[in-house]
Amino acid sequence: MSAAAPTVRRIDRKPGKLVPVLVVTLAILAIWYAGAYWMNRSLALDVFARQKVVPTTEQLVDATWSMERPLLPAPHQIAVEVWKTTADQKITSKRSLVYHAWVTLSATLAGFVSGTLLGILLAIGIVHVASLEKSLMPWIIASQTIPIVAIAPMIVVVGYNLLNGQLGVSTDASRFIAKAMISTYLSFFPITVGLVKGFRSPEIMHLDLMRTYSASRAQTFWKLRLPAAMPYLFTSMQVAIAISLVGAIVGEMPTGASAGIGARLLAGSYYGQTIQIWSALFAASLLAAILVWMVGLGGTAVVKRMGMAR
Amino acid sequence: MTSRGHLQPWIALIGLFAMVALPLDSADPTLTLPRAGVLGWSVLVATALAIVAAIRAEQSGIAGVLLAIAAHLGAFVALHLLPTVAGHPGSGYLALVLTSWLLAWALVSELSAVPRPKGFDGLLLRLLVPFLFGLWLLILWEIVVVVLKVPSVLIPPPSAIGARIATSIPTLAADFRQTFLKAVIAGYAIGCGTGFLVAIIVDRIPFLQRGLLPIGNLVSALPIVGIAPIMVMWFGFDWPSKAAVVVVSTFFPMLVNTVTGLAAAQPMSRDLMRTYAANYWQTLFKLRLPEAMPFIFNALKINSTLALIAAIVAEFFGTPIVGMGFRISTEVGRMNIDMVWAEIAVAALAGSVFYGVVALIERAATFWHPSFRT
Amino acid sequence: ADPLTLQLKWVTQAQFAGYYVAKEKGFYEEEGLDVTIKPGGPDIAPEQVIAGGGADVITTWMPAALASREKGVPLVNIAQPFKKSGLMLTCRKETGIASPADFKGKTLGVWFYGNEYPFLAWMAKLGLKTNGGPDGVTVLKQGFNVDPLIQKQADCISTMTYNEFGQVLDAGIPESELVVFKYEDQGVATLEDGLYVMEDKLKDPAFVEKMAKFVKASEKGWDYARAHPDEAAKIVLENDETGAQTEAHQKFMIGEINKLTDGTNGALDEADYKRTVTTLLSAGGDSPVITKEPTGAWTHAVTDAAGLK
Amino acid sequence: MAAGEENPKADERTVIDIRGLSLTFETNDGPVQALLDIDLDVKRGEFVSFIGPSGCGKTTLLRVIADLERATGGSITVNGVSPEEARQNRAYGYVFQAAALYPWRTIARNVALPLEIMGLPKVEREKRIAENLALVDLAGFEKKFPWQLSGGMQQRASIARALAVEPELLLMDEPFGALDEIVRDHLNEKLSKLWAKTEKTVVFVTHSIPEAVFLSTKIVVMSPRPGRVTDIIHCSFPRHRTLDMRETPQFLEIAARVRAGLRAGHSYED
Amino acid sequence: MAAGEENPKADERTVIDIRGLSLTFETNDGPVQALLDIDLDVKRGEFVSFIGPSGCGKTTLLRVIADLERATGGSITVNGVSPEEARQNRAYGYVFQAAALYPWRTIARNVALPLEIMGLPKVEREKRIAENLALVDLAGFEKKFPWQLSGGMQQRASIARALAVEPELLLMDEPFGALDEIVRDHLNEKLSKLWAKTEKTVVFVTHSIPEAVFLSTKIVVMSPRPGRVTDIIHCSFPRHRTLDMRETPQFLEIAARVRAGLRAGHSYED
Ligand SMILES: Nc1ncnc2c1ncn2[C@@H]1O[C@H](COP(=O)(O)OP(=O)(O)OP(=O)(O)O)[C@@H](O)[C@H]1O
Ligand SMILES: Nc1ncnc2c1ncn2[C@@H]1O[C@H](COP(=O)(O)OP(=O)(O)OP(=O)(O)O)[C@@H](O)[C@H]1O
Ligand SMILES: Cc1ncc(C[n+]2csc(CCO)c2C)c(N)n1
Ligand SMILES: [Mg+2]
Ligand SMILES: [Mg+2]
Repeated sequence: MSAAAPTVRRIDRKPGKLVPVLVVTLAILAIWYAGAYWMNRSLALDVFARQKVVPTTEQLVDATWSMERPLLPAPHQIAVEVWKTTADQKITSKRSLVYHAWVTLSATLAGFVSGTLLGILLAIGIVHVASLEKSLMPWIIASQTIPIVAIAPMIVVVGYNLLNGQLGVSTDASRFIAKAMISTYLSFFPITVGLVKGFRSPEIMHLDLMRTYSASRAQTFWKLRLPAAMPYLFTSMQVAIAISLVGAIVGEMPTGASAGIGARLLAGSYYGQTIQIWSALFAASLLAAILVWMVGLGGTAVVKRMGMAR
Repeated sequence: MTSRGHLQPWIALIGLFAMVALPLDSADPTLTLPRAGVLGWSVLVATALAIVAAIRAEQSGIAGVLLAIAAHLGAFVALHLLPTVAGHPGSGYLALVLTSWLLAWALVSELSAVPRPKGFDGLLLRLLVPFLFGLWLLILWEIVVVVLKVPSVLIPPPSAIGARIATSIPTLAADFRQTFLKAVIAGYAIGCGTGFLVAIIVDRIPFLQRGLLPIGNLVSALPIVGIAPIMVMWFGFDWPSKAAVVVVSTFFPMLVNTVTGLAAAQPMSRDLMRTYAANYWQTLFKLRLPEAMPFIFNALKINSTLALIAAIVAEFFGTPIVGMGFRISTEVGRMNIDMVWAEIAVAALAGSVFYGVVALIERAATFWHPSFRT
Repeated sequence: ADPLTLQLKWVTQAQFAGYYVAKEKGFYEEEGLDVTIKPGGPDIAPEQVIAGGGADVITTWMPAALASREKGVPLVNIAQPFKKSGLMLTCRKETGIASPADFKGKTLGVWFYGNEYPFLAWMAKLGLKTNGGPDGVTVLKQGFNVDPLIQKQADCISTMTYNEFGQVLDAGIPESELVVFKYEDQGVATLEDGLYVMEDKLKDPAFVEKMAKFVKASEKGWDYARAHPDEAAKIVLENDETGAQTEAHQKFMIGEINKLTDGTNGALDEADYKRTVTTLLSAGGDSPVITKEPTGAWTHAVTDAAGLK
Repeated sequence: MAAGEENPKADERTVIDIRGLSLTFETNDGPVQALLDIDLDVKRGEFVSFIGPSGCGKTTLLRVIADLERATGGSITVNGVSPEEARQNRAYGYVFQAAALYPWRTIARNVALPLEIMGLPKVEREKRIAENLALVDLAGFEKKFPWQLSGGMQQRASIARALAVEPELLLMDEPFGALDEIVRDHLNEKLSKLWAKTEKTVVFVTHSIPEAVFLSTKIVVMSPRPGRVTDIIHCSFPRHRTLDMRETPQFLEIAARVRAGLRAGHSYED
Repeated sequence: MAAGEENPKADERTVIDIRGLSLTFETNDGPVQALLDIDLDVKRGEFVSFIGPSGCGKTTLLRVIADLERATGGSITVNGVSPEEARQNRAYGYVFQAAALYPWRTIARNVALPLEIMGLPKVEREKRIAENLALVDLAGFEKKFPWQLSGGMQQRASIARALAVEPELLLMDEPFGALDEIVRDHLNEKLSKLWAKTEKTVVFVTHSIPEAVFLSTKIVVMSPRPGRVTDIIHCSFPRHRTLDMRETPQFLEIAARVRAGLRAGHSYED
């Protein structure tokens, strides 16, 4: 046998993602429906028992998939709720998920951008200043073990109230800044850790080369460390943007349940609206997935442009 | 010590003059350091000696020792005077604090520049620098909070937190056991484990890589706050529901990092495996996993802190009446902010030790990586 | 107009209808006040907010206010629009609980975050330990909702007459399957939603004057809410930024709230205060809410100035 | 399809059979024709050297044989089957132009790598590691990590790794490039002896004309842009060779022919 | 400290002055004595070659000169100052044993790297890139990435990168290791011409005896374990050299002496 025929080498067309995604989605939906039945069964049986009816299997299945406060809502219930809160509402309405998603997204992006910048700055400092690495790094790590929700009220009191109460920044802006601060706080860390690793990843020989040029630290940084750290940077950024979103959502709690996906989640939770929680969760995940995907896309583009992808 | 032109000692010299001349207490202009007895004088002398040693930048540990003595004597006197000047510090007091701080900073720079000796001394030196940094963080915190009279329900002084820790050891220990030893450890192990396994499965089965990863990303960023109530609904009040939250939040970093790491092997190394007709698992274990280790450890490190936060946050949503998160949320309501900070201190300590252990394992396991070879 | 910030204890809901009505109906404006209402939430301690200067006046429960006072945040009650307590323990009948005597060995859901003090006082009165032993009760820190009862994770849970109890009913459990114990009936009721300010500010007559205007206008709001419950519910709904509240539930809530605000003009009844203090002092335990009888924790100066006697 | 159908000449001793093989790389900068219309066959027990100017496609051709690169035209069989199947049968050992040692393994464990993969028992592995490290004069460096070795030592380690497999077919890409003359002569002799003794087939890329002449039974001279075979020279020296053979007129004659072929591939006007 | 104080022999033409230099590496496996008691001086305009068996410390010595490794004993000055200062003055250009090209830069931009660092204007940069790529016969490959080049081409690119700097002192670690004889001869000639024309000082590591003899004014023969200098051989050929010089008896004689020194450093019993 021989490897003849094609005249051009390796036109590696990546196989599409559509079919696998569809198949996996269908499988997950099937498992989900089964799970919904299984988890809600005893609740549904309680309801029937209260009404003193013995349900047929069909009735039971139907009931588990249409409960108002299920343990696990059926996918179509979430879909309906999402539809009702997106397509059926003006996007500026407080009842529109799109509006809430936007509120959260803006804080997420602000937090992500500042977290990334902070993370990069810290990583640069740590890689270049020995006393920073030795004294700061342990405390950066310790800072991340402080439970954010515990310090969030303090951010609110010290930050939000300072801005809003003493500095006269508008309520909305103060809230936004407080949320973005929490996002920043959470997202800088993966960036710092990943980048420190990345900045130190160049081959020894490549660093030696820079030494022979007596390149300044800045030159070594821009021309060697930074390019070499790119794969680390983008992986870290993917983690960071997901965490930023979590931060923004967490930050929506102590600023006074207001607008945003976090507030939706909480409100849903106060009133036992399981389906509303799930639809907010769905919105959050969708948002996260889009953000992570976009960062990934940006990363691939940059790495390709740099000629590192083969 | 090299002869790099340090600015710090010169600024400290200005501070020294200010310490001599200016009053410590704005309510009592006659109280200056030279008039504060033996302590006051010893601070001035120590500071002067340290400045001279630092400026002459002599090749020796002497400068370091002098800096250490002056900085900490200064801190001691500042703390000693704290009750007297609370609410009305004089400019001399500020000079005392800032100068001591500056000397401590100079000390930290000196220590960082020292080539690290081997063995136990090296370890001590490694720990000394962050310890000093933290100590000064606490000293300044104490002084700022007391001097500015910040209400202790907002930010308590470290001394109050320390006192609270001392009197609440049994409670703190019980909370630690509940949150860290049960929820965090279990959740971390399961979360990192499944993240890793799923990454391998996804890597092994390209169909899943294309089908599951996009959907996996969907699940990835489920906010802790949102899933915590659901997990309580599903797994009950006790620690398993907290562990479940930890699992969900550690899963994604592990998945992403492992998938990236598995792709990191050099083309030539891969070719080598091809020439051996190594099968998938052999290539995985002998080439791609070792090459992925730096990435995997990256995730393990990020997760070690994330897990703790997740478990604590999860406890805000229904728990038995023990646990670090439980304590934090209820004590905030009771205005026992010192207890809240005591828990935070325990969390920070536990988290840092956890991280440190992972970092040590990383060093041992990826000693060959360029980042450790320099 | 004179700006003033009110920090609520909880999210925007009919529990605070009086303030929202007063704002929407222009009652504050009539008094020359420009009132900002900050909604709260589970992580907001209004006591902390006011200590940090983020609010001029807050609503909170008296046990929490007195606890803060001991911790160095000198809060003073200037008015008490809620006469009665809406707190109760709701149990499923099938657990066999018929009276407080049956609590032994059961699992009870309790709200913490400063709301647990009346419960601890009650248990102390019943002589039950709360650390999970066989001759005490097992206490769970209850989350925001009533799921533990519906999912049978707890035998009893804390509910407010105006909120969570309605949710239990909404969840399909009929009243006939429930047993409720109102704190009010058990003699351990403590004062809820009062208005508190920082003590030092009260030295300024102008501040007292401003607060008097605020309390007066708020009372007008509460009166209006009692007279027009449906409209009040709508006003609350419009002010809910999350867009998550339902009209039906807010209507139910305002109905129940009106029962609690009835029978007072906003001035604190000293007898209620005494009872609250006694209850809290009896709570005991290893971390008591208050260790000694507070002094100066309330004043009539504001309500007097507002002409509410 | 069986190799025989396509190439009637191939007999049972044919190890590598290449007909009209071409390969084009796609680059950001347009296609690069790396190999054009290569014909070559290698019989069992032959020692074939590729020689040619830098960039003429020697590495590429060796990689095609090893199934590390896929040809875009023509046909190739290894042991009568496709390179892919041959690779899966572990038909060959390969020495890369760069050492390609794994930094997390010591030298001994780097040599152990292919043996582990083939599932050899530990005793046998250790025997072969010791043997082959001694062969390339690296005894005593077992426990060092690759970055602690000099360039030439790394290259020798990678040769030991390939030899330890004891493959029937050895593909070597400039294995002695980073070695000095003495070591090189020494290893040339050892390789030649090994080959004479074991009847192995070797395909060898080199830049050194004497080396090629000394070792080979057949020298393939290549020229670049596009990579083609310009000459195939047979050396009929006895199987057992010694270094002094390099002074014989026959040797010098062949060397001259190779040099001429090589020079033709370069565009230098000298 | 000035070089003169310690070494009275050093005159103003001394570029490198090494006295009693030693270097020990600490490894997991105990210390490795890589260099022992080296004495050497290099004058301006000299062409010095290091030759010796694999692992004898040639690279290490070159790295000490370049301040990439710090000696653990003895003294060394470069241009009269410490290697560190010399490096900071950008006193030399260095060619590594492996190409060490940055994978994310094209060939042209790899050559541009040191020029960017030295802050040369764009026009000048492009002139030098074109010139030096042409010198190593890589014109036309400007836009390729390193991994799209053959091993020898990569090595030539790295030579072009070092030459583009136009340094007074060139340190080259086996620059022609991966090149075939023809290209090697060709580049040897070019390098020799460049050196003759510009009065550069070159320190050169090689494995090839003819190459060393052809290029050098001084050949340093080293032997391993521990790395020592065993012989220093002066070649007094004219500054302008041609390849046919290699047939002269004088050349062959020097080559023989080098070979003898080299063989002494090996432990082969042949
Ligand atoms: N991955 C690749 N992508 C694009 N072009 C490539 C690639 N690999 C090799 N080439 C090109 O193919 C040609 C032949 O390269 P090859 O490595 O086979 O040369 P070689 O004969 O081994 O040279 P050398 O003696 O220098 O190692 C070169 O022109 C090179 O630029
Ligand atoms: N980083 C290191 N750590 C430990 N040992 C080292 C290190 N670098 C080199 N060595 C050892 O030092 C000795 C000299 O190495 P060096 O690279 O200088 O040899 P070389 O003469 O350049 O050899 P080659 O011709 O093979 O390149 C070797 O024995 C090597 O094992
Ligand atoms: C975490 C948490 N704490 C308390 C309550 C109970 N609650 C119901 S209404 C209200 C406001 C009182 O003014 C409060 C505190 C809760 N549901 N969740
Ligand atoms: Mg090649
Ligand atoms: Mg070398």
